[in-house]
Amino acid sequence: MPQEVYSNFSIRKLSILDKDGKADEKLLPKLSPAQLKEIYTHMVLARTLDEKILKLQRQGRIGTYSPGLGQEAIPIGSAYATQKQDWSVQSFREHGMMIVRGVPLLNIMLYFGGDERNAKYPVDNILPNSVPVGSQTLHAAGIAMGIQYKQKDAVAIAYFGDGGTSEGDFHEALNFAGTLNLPCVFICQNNQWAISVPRKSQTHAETIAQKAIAYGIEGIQVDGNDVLAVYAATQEALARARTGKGPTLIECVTYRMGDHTTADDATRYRSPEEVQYWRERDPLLRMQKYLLAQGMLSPQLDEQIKNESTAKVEAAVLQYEQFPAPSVDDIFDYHYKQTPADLEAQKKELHAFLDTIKPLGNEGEK
Amino acid sequence: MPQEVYSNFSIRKLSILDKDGKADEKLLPKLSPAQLKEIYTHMVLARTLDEKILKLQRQGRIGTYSPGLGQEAIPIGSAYATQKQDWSVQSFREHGMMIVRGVPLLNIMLYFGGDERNAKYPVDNILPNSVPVGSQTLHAAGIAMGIQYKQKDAVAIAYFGDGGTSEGDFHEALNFAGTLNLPCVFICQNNQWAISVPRKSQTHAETIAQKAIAYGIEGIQVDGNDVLAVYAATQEALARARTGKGPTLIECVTYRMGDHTTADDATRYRSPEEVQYWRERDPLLRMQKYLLAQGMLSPQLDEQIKNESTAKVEAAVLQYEQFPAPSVDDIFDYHYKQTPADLEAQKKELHAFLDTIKPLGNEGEK
Amino acid sequence: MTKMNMVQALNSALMLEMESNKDVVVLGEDVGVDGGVFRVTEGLQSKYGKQRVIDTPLAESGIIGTSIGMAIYGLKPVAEVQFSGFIYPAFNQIVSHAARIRNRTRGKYASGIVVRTPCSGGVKALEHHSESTEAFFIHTPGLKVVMPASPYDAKGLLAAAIRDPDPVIFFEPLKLYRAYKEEVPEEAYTIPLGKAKVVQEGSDVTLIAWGSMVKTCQEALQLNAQNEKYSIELIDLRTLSPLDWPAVHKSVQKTGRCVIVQEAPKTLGLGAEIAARLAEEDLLSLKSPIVRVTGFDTMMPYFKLENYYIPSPERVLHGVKKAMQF
Amino acid sequence: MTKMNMVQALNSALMLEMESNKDVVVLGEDVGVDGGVFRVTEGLQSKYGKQRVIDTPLAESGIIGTSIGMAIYGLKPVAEVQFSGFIYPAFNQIVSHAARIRNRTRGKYASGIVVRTPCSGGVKALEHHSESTEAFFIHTPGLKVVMPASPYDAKGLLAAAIRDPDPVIFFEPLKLYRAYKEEVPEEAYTIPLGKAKVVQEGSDVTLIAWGSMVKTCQEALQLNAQNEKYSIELIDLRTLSPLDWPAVHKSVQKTGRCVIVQEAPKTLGLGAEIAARLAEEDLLSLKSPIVRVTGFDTMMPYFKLENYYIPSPERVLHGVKKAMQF
Ligand SMILES: Cc1ncc(C[n+]2csc(CCOP(=O)(O)OP(=O)(O)O)c2C)c(N)n1
Ligand SMILES: Cc1ncc(C[n+]2csc(CCOP(=O)(O)OP(=O)(O)O)c2C)c(N)n1
Ligand SMILES: [Mg+2]
Ligand SMILES: [Mg+2]
Repeated sequence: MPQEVYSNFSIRKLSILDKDGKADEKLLPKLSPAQLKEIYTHMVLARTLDEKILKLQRQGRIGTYSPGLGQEAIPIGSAYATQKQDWSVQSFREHGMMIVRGVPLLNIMLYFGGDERNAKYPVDNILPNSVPVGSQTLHAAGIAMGIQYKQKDAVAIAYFGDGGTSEGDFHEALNFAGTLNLPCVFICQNNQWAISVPRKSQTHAETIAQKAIAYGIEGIQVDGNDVLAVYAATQEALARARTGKGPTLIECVTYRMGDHTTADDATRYRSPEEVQYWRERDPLLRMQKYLLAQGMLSPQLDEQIKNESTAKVEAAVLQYEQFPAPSVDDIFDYHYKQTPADLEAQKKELHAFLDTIKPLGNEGEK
Repeated sequence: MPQEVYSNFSIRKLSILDKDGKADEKLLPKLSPAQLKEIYTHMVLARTLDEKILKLQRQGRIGTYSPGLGQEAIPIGSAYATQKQDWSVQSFREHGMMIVRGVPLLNIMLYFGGDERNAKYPVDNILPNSVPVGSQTLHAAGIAMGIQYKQKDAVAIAYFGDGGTSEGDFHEALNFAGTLNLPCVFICQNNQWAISVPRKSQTHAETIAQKAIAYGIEGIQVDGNDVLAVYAATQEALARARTGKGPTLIECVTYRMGDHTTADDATRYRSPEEVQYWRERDPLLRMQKYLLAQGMLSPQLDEQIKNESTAKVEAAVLQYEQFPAPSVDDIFDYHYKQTPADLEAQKKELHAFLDTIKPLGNEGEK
Repeated sequence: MTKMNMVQALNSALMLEMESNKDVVVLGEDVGVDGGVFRVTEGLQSKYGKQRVIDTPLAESGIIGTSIGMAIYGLKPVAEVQFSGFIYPAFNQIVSHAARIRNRTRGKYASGIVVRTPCSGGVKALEHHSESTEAFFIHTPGLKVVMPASPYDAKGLLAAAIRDPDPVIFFEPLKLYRAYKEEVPEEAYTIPLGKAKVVQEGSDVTLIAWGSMVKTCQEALQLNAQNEKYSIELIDLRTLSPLDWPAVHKSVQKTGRCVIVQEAPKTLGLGAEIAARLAEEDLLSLKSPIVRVTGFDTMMPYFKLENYYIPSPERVLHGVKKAMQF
Repeated sequence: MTKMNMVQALNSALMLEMESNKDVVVLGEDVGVDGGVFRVTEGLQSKYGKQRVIDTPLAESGIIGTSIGMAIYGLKPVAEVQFSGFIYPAFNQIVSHAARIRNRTRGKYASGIVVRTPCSGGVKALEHHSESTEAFFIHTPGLKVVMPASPYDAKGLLAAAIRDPDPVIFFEPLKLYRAYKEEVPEEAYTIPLGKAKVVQEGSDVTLIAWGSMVKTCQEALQLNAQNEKYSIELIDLRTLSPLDWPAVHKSVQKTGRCVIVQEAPKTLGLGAEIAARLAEEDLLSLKSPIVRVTGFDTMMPYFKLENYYIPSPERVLHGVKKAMQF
C-alpha cells in the first residue's frame, strides 16, 4: 500500500569498556581512581557473597536463592550513580545494588533464609525484594509521583528482567511515567533468559530499549556487562529525571551466568557454548583488566580486596547463623498498625495450642 | 552522552478520502460501485440505529447506551474487509461491525435493554460486547492461536479504544501476537477521548500506531473518518495475517461525536469548537459526497437508502418492544453446561419465594 | 447541619480531608475535570489542583500500583476504581502488595491507601457495573474493608478510612448514592472503623446487613411493622473487615436467631463467615438455624432480571419468617 | 499399575488426554523445553510439538486471556500458572471472562479452560510461592475448583477436568508433588468432579479436608489411633466447587460433630461455607460447635515460621478433641 512516513524513531546503544577491558576514552564517565576501585570492590563483594550463598544453599543452611552471577555491573553501576535521596525499587536479582547502598549482607541472607526480619533495612529508600514479576515497576512510578508532588530532588529507579517486560504492569508503569513525566528510571536486566524462556520468546521486538517508543520516552541499550556504561547511562537518565525531563528506559544487555535459582537446572535448556561465550564477557574480569591496565589496581591490591570481601561475607554468615529465631508472634504483629482483636485472639489460640505440645523444631520460638 | 544509533523505525500514515470527499485516486481500493454503495448503506443504517437508540434511552425504553456516532467508518470499513471465517472481537462501540456481519438489530438493542439473550447471535465468529476495557484483545490473540494451530485461513480482529491501550492486557495481547506471529489485527478506535480523559493524557506517545514498535510488529495510522482508508488498511493487514506474516496494529484516528454514554455529559470537559471541527470531518457525509460526485449516488437514491434504514430500525424497535420477558430461570441455566445441584436448589428456592408474593413487576417472568 | 445525599457526603469528606492534610491526593479515571462519573470527586481538582487530583490513564493496576508507591513515599492516596467490577485488573497489586508491604518490611513502610469504589446493583447498569465483590477483600489479610449504608456514615467512615494507617477498600453502594438525603454535619467527623451500628433494637431475631441491604432491611422492618410484628434487631456492619464480632455475638446471644442479608453470591459471601462464627461460638444460643438471604451463585444478571437477584424487602422478611417459624 | 508420585500421575494424565484429543493444548511459563518448574509437563513438548505445548511470554493475564480465546475457538487449553500466588494478574480474565462467557452468550460459546496451578506451603519456598487461594475461585460463580490429595486422584481428576466442558481451576498441592508414590493405572481414567471421598469411616466426628491437609489429617488419624482412639470419619472434598454437600451432610448427620481443616486464612476460607451450611441445614444434628483448624488471618509467613501457620497433625487432633470434649 502506498504510504506516507509519519514519524521516525531511533534507539541508541552505549558501550565503553570492551570485553577485554579496553575503554573508549571519549566516553569514559568522570570517576576518580578511588571511585573506580570502589566500584570494583563492590563487584568483588557481590560475587563473593553470591558464591557463598550458593554454597550455603547446597548445604541446606539457607533457602532457594536467585544468584546475580555475571550481572553485577548493572545493579552496582546504576546504584553507584544514585544519590542518597533516590529510591531503588528492586526485583530479586539486585543484591549488588543493596551492597552499594549500604544494606547489611545479613539482611540479604535473612531473606533467603525465609526470615521476614530481612527487609527492615537500616538504610532508607530501598524497597525489599519483590517477587511477582513486573509488579514493582508501578511502585517506582508511584514513588516518583510522590517525589514530583513534593517537588523533591530525587529519582525512583525500578529494576526488572527481560521477562518482566511481558507483564501488563511494566506497560502501565512506563505509560504512567511517560504521561505524567515522572522522575523515574527503568532498568531492565536483560539477561537473555526468564527461567527457561529465551529473550526472543519474550518479545518479537529486536531490542527491549525500543519499547520506550511506545510511551514517547527516552530509551537506550547499554552493554550490561560494562559497569562504566551502566554507570554513565544511569547518570544521564538520573540527571534527565532530576531536571524534570522525564523517564528513561535503560536496557542492559547481560547474561545470567548461573541457574535461575538454586531450584533450577539451566543445562536442561541452554548450551555450554552459550555460557562460555558470555563467560568471556564477564563484567568483573573486564573491570579488573581495565583497572590493572590503568595501574589503578595491582595483583596485591586485588588479592587484598578479595580477602576483605571473603572476611566480610564470613562475618555475615556467622551473624546469620547466630541470628535468634523469630517469635511466632511475628506472624501476627505486622499486618496492621494495630492488630485487630480477632487476630490477637488467633495468636492467643496458637499459643494455647503450643502450650499443649512440645516445640515443632527450631524454626521458631513461641 | 555520545551514542551510536542502533535501530531506526518509522510509522506510516494513510488517508484516501479527504474531508470534502475527494479521493486520492491512486490509493483507492478495488471496490465496485455496488460495494461502495453497500458500505454507504451500512453507514447510514448504523447512524440511524444510533440516533434511534439515543431517543429510546431518553424515553426510558432502553438502558445506558454507548453511541458510535461519528465513528462508523471504522467498524464498517474494517468489517467490510473481512471474510466469513474471520473473527471479530469487539469492545462496545462497534455496532457498525455487527451490522455488516449480519447480527440482527434486535440483538444490538436487547443488549442495551439489559437482556442477556442479546449475545446468542445467529451468525458466527463474533464475540459479544466486552465491557472490561482492553481485556478482549487477549481473546482475539487466543482465537488467533486457535486459527494458527488448526492451520485455518482466518484472522481475528480485536477492537478497542485509545483508552484501552493503557491497560496491561493490551500490552500482553500485542506481545503474544508479535512473539507467536499470530494472524491477528488490532484496530484502535482512537476517538480522542476515554470518557473525560483526552488522548494526550492516555499516553505520551505521539501516535498509538508507534506502539507497534514495542512488539516488533507492523503499525499504521489511518484516517478513521475515511471508510476507504480503513477498508484498505484492514484489507492489507488481513492479507498479511492470512499469509503468515503476522499481526498489525491499525490506529484509526476519529472522534466520538456524542457523549461517552447516555450517562455522560461531554460538555463538562470539551469545547463546542472541538466538536464542530470534527463534525466537518463526518465520515458519513464524506462518503456521501464522494459517491454523489462519482455519480454512484443520487439524491433520490440517498433518500431511499435513508428511508429503508429508518424502516429497518423501526421494525427492530417493534421486535424489541414486543420481545417476551426473560424467565427467571435464565439467571441460573447458562453458567455451567449442566447446572450443579446446589444452584438448581437456589433456583427452586427463588420460585418457592416468588410463589408467596405477587410479581415484582414486568421485568421478568418466573 | 445540612441535608446531603451520599455523593455529597463523600465529596464533603474528601474536601475536608484534603483541606486538613496536604498529603492526601486523589487519583483515578475521570476523577478530575469530570469530578468522577458519579461526581463524588466534583470540585476537588479546581480547588486542589491537577497535582493532587490526578486523571490517570485507563489502567486499574497502574492506579493501585502507583498509589502503593505514593503511600510508601509518605502520601495518602485515595484512589478511585470506577466500578468495583473493574477492580480485578488491580487484584495483584492489592493482594500481593497493598495488603503486605507493612508486614513485608516489618513496619518500616506501609501502603495505607484508600481504594474507593462504587458497588452493588439496582440501578439498571450494564454488565460488570453492579458487582458485589467485598468477599475477595475480606478474605485477604492485611486489608480493611468498609461499606457505608447512609450519607452520615459514608462521610464519617471515609474520613476515618483516610486517617487510618492501613489499606482500606471502601465500597460505595451506588444505589444509595442519590437514594435519599439526611442531616450531615458540614464539618469533619469520623466514625470508627470496626464498629457495627445497631440500627434498630429487637429481641426476637437478629438481622445483619451492610451497604444497600441495610436500606432493604429497613424497608422489610416497615413491612414487618404492618404484619408479623416480630421484634427484629437490625445491625449494620459498616466495617466488613475487621468484623465487629462482639456486636454480632451480643445480639445473637440475646435473640437466639440470626438472618444475614447479602447481595453478593451466596457461597463464601461474608454471610458464610458470620454463620460459621456463630456455629463455632454461639451454637448453644441458637434457637433456630441461621438463615442467609443472598444473591445467587450466578453472576449478577443483566438488568432485566436484577430485581430477582438482589434480595428484596419481601425476600428478607421471608427469611425472617423462616427463622421465626422454625 | 505402577507406582507414581503426584507429578508423574499428573504428567500421565496430560500425556493421555493430549493423545486422545488433538484439541488439548498446553501453555504457560516454562512448560515446554523445561517441562515446567516442577516437571509436570515434562516430555509433552518433545512428544506433541511446539504448537501444542507453548512456552508463553511471562504474563499470566496473557496466558489465561489467550486460553479463553482458544477455548472459544474450540480448543481445550490447559494453562499452567507457575504458582497459585501468581494467579492474581489473571484474576480479571478468570472472573470477568472465563467464568462468564457461557452465560454471556447463552451457551453459544464457552471458555472451558483448565488452569493448573501449584498451591499451598510446606516446602520452604519464597514469598508468594506457598499460597492457598482457592476461596477466591469458589466464591466466583461459573467456575469449578478442584484440588486432589493423592497421586491416584490427581490423575483421575485432571483427566476429568480436561474433559469437563466448564472452566476448572485445578490446584496442585506442591507439598504432595513428590511426597509419596502409590499405585496408579497407566491407562486413562477419570474421577468425577463434584464427588468427595470418604477416606476413613467413623462415627464420632467428621473431619473435612482437601489438598495437602488430607495427608495431615491422615497423620492425625495415626496419632489418634495411638491415643484418644476417637472414631473419626475423614472426608477428602476433592472438588471444592461445586461442593459435594450431600457427602458432608450425610456424614455430619451421622456423627453430629464436624472439624474442618484448611490451610488458607480462616476468614472466608472454604471452611466458613461448610460451617455456614451446617448451621443452616443441620443445626439440630450438631452435638458440639463446629471447629475450624486453619491458617491464620495473616499472609503465609516466610518459611522460618511456616510450620506454625500450616495446621499440623497435632493441631488437627487438638481441634478434634475440642469438638469431642465439648
Ligand atoms: C507474576 C509472576 N509470575 C511468575 C513468577 C515465577 N518466576 C520467577 S522469576 C521468573 C522469570 C523472570 O525472568 P526475568 O524477568 O527475565 O528475570 P530474571 O530471573 O532473568 O532475572 C518467573 C517466571 C513470578 N515470580 N511472578
Ligand atoms: C477495566 C475497565 N475500567 C474502567 C471501565 C469504565 N469505562 C468504560 S468505557 C471507559 C473509557 C474507554 O475509553 P476508550 O478505550 O478510549 O473507548 P471509547 O469509550 O472512547 O470508545 C471507561 C473508563 C471499564 N469499562 N473497564
Ligand atoms: Mg531474565
Ligand atoms: Mg476513546
